[in-house]
Amino acid sequence: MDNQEQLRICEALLFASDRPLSSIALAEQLPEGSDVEAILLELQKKYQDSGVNLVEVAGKWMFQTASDLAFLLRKEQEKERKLSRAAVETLAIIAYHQPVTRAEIEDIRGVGVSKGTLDVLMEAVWVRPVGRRRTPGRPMTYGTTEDFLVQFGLNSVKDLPGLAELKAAGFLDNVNTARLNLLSDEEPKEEQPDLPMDDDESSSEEQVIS
Amino acid sequence: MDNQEQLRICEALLFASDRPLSSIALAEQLPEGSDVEAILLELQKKYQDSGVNLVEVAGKWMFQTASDLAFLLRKEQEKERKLSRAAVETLAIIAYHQPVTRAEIEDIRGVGVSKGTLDVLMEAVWVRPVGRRRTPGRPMTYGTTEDFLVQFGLNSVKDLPGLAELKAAGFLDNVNTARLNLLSDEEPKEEQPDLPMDDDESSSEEQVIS
Amino acid sequence: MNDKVDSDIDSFEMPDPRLSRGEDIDDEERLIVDIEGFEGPLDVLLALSRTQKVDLKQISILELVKQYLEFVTEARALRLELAADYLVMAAWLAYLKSKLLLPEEENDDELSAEEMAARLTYQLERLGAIRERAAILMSRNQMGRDMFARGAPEAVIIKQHHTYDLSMYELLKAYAQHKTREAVADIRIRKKAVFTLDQAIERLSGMLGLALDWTSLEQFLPDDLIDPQLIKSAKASMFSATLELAKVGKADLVQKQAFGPMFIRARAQDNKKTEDDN
Repeated sequence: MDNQEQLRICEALLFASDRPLSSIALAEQLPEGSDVEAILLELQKKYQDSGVNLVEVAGKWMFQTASDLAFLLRKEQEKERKLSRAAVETLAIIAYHQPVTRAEIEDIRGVGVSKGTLDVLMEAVWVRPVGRRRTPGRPMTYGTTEDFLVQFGLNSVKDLPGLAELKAAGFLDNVNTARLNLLSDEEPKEEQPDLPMDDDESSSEEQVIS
Repeated sequence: MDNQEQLRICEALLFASDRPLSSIALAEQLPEGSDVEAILLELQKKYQDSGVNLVEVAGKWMFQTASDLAFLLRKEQEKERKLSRAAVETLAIIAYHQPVTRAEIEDIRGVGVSKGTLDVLMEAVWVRPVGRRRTPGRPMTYGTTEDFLVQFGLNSVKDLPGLAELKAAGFLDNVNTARLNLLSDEEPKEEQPDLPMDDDESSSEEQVIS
Repeated sequence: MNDKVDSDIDSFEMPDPRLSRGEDIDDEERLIVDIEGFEGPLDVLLALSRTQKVDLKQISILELVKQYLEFVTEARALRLELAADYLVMAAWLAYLKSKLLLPEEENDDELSAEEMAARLTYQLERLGAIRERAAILMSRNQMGRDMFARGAPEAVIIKQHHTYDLSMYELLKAYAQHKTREAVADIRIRKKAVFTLDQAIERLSGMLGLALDWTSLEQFLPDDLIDPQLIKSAKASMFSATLELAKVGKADLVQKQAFGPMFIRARAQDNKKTEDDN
């Protein structure tokens, strides 16, 4: 294995590693007697004017963005957060049952829906208020957004798999087949269309969002 | 900003990311009028003999370790997803025939799609529902994801190995699960586009939530 | 296509590794293939057709039919559990075979034997072709196995990701789990309409004092029952109750004929035992 090849291997290992690597760890991947230190210095030189530099931190080596390009990096390490189970389920219910009021979500889930759960979903711009139910108190109804469709690569919420399809795809494994009839998709509600958010009575008829 | 600086910025952005980046996204970080494509090609050339290469996958760009080092790196982190034969075959059918319904997959394989096949592929984020066929029952169709392309180093599904031969041999013709006589001169049914909901006439019912 | 890929495909396709190595298995043994290794009749047919060592386009359908029928016969002789679709395929192939052997009849409604055979060949070829592609696909360099992305990605402003990370799979899983829970929560076992033995004994004991002469069992039945299920249950329990009371010496029973009405009366303390059980 020539020197160039050893350099390439170190380069690949350092690139793919999720933590800084010691020269000893790198040496283990190279033929015996390889001069790892020399290879690392050569690699460092190769990258010195690049957008990425090879740096030595606490005796270990790693690639990192050149310091003069730090402006490209996000200031605070904003890690993607995981949604809570309740939030995912609420999102799923809104997606399948929209437009749906908070009380209806609670009814479907069998547990209360905290304000925080809906807030999180709205903050993620996956859920938004879509109108008001024509029932006493005119409760607000929720639906999914364009961002939701983009996130899941859907053309429309109608593209979400139905229960039979979920079952066929193996999602409903634990459900006894005999009980599948209980799992029929919800019947569309025979109900007056929701009021649009602007409460404009005259135009409300055409604004059915199903 | 000179050309070298633009190259460094692209280099830093691509190197820092573990996902492919589109040239449009890269262009947003460069001065207006920058020739991103030219920069990317220059960058690709710069790295062509390195242990890390700039590759075009899923229509986007990303750095990854050189494929000729696979043998050496594999022992470093070996975590191959072990897919069942049925899952592998189903994945191939979805990849080559997409968008494809479950019934069509079953027709090609001659057996039912067992549970834990589609959901395993969906869990791996290689496969996703892509829409509904405009045929009775409006069956759900499946297609592959960007992750699939990245996984197998493909720029697009058009680059699937042996796609042209399959097509030439007539194996990608409409899989019509209802049609018995494949040899009759009957015109292959004009494949209706999978339902993109927005062009539907019955707008109030089909309205895409936006 | 090189040999390596070829053998990849073979080992991918062949449930019995010996089949891929060729014919060093004698005919008889070759048929005793582990049925578990196959995924349905088409799978078996494809494996069998491979043993003909010719291009699938040129396989002898008659030979294939013969092999398949032998395979099924063998499997049944070994009492291997064959799913119904294997037998359906066997019947279809037997029909195809007879059609192929008999002179062609003019019949527009039905497929000709050649057309049927061609369709089968097409299906086998198509499955064979997709398997080849599957093997080639899996033997490609794969991300995370053969090549690697940046191991320690840095957050760059270019990533316009959502604050929250959620996949389609997770969304569907959540809905499915909700539905599963809902199904479980919905199980309601209807309370069975039962007239218990204790109730019956209590009722009978109380009523026997009023009936000093032989009285038909029917008359002891509660008359306020409407639910047929409950009436049945009451009859059974009352009958058991009479046996119970007779056993402890509180009642006498008589039944004149099989399935005839049963009469009961309270036993006087000094009465001799005249129990007449059925």
